[in-house]
Amino acid sequence: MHKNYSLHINKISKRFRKQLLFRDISFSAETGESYFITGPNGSGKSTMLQIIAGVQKSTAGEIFFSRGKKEIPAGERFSHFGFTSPAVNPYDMLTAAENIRFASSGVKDEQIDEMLSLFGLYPHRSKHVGLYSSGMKQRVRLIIAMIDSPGILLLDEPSSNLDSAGKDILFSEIERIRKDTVIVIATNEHDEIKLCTKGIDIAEQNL
Amino acid sequence: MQSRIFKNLRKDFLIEFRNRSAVNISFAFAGITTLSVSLACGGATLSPQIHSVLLWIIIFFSGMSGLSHIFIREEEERTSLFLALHSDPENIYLSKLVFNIILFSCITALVTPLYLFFMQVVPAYTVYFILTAASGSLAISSITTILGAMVAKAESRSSLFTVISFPVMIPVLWISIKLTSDSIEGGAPPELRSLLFLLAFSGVIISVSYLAFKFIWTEQ
Amino acid sequence: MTSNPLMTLMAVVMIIWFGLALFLYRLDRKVSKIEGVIHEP
Amino acid sequence: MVLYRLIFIFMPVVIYMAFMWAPPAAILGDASRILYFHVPVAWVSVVAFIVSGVQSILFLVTENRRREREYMAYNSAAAGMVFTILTVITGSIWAKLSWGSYWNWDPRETSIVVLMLIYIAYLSLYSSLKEHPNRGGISSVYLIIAMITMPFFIFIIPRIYSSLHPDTIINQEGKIHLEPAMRITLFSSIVTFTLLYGYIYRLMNRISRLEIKAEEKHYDI
Repeated sequence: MHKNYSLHINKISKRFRKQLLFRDISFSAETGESYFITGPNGSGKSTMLQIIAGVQKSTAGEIFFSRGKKEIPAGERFSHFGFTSPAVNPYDMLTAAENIRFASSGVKDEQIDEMLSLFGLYPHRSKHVGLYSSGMKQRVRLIIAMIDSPGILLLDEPSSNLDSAGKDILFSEIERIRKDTVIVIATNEHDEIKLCTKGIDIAEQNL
Repeated sequence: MQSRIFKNLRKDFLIEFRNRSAVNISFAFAGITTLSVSLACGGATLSPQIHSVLLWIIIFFSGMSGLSHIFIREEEERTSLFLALHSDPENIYLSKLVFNIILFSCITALVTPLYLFFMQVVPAYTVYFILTAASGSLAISSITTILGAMVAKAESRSSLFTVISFPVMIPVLWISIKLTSDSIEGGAPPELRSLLFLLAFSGVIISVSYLAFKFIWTEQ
Repeated sequence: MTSNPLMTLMAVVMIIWFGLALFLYRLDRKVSKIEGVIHEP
Repeated sequence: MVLYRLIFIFMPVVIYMAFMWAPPAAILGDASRILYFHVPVAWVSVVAFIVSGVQSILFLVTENRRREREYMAYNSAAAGMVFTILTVITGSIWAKLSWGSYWNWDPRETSIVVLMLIYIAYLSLYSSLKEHPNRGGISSVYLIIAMITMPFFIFIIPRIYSSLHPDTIINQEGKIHLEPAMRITLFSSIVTFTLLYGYIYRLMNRISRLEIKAEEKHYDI
């Protein structure tokens, strides 16, 4: 369904004002591969993912996205990836469906309903997200990342706050889409690492 | 691109409409300031210049209380990352600008008639007066949109917002005050060049902000 | 000398300037020294 | 740089020229000598403003030496702020001596106050962005926006106020007649103060560069 996407990270470093977070991280992943990034708390996993998503800038290094042979320019990346992170908060005053519609690019209502019922939120679809529990919010985040069936999926701690049923849904979804998608997961959970084909430990790379 | 702007606008209006407190407070602020000024003046006869100074001070502070809210809300509710992931900076800027222009036009449309009514002022040139109020509030909202985006990222926002807006807004306030007092007083014929000045000023600010917004919104 | 207020004023200004100049010069030297230390190795 | 060190010789000479060599002005007498300090300081505050605006634009446009540029824009504004305060003080003393009141919202006074407000706003914005990773970007955009409002003042000011301020530099029908000796003094004073600003600015930039270097050294190992 998708053309071959690939993602190349070349010697990315990030320094906040006073501290070095990580240095010279390189890896690459292609469609069909799932990649994990692990490391102790504060080692910069989330930052790494946000840099790949383009919402933060790296101090040094380059990132290449390509589809087939063609490189995707920085401005068009939005439409090619899905991103989720505990730092991405849906709007409290909107319902789940409205949040998803806001994030997606022209998805039909049936598709949204389908996703909502898949993640078990269909009964709550007309409630404001502000009234959701944190696990339900996490489900909304996951739907937002996956709704457009993006070629590249960046997941930052995807199973945080999820109960075991939620995790099962998430893992089966990942299984379903993994052969058409580049998946990058930043996590410390063993179950999630087991899903992946390869990965790095940021902290070890630093040494 | 346009659909993105409409989506952002729709979202902002939905949120503000459901959570009316912020908008209500800025309207209440505007109304109460107008009332208290007219109450304090208590039927004294003031010169046109004083009238226009008072009117624009009310408008300025009403703007200060309401216009930075649209960006601050994104930071306070920590939704700015969500927004940044799904829209280009340019679209975000344009949709917030349109929102602010609409909001501030409503505030001006509330304050000005109230002021005229309570202070019993009848402008000599009505059309000229309305045009001045409209283009003055356009200029104020175009400045405050970009400054609101800056202030949302900083600490101690609300007082900082007034501090950083004031110097940039002085030319607008001066010209608007002068034009308003002319239009209340009558006498000298309307000066279209100054009206054009206000429009040109908003145009320049909007185009520079459009270009520079991404430097504020995304990290450099 | 004391009879001319202009003269006194000039003396005061001169003294202020020399104080400032001394301060600036010492700062300059100090920065140069640290620059030497930092850039050398 | 040797050029900037010339101030150590120039400044005493200028002070001597201002107090002793230049003749007193026709109407104001010796009080007019404040001119030789007021005008250069005002000039420097405008120069510092332009420099920090240009540095801000460069910060946004160029890719390399970002942090250095951020500091350079800030340093110029910080130096400019001090000179602006000096301008306001010397200006209001002069206003008291020649027009009889410390402050009367003359166009020149107004424009220096606007400049001062911009500096204050910039510095407080900068300081309240303390730990923000995008401090340089945001404060640069603010300076640029403040800078583009400047031409509009040129349009407005003659419409709102009429001036009392003597046109000291162009001096055609000015109220103070500048004799050649006065003009030479004024000119050399302007040059010296610009050099002083340059010297201070360079010193500040060198310290900032050291700061950046030290930070990188400490954390990049």
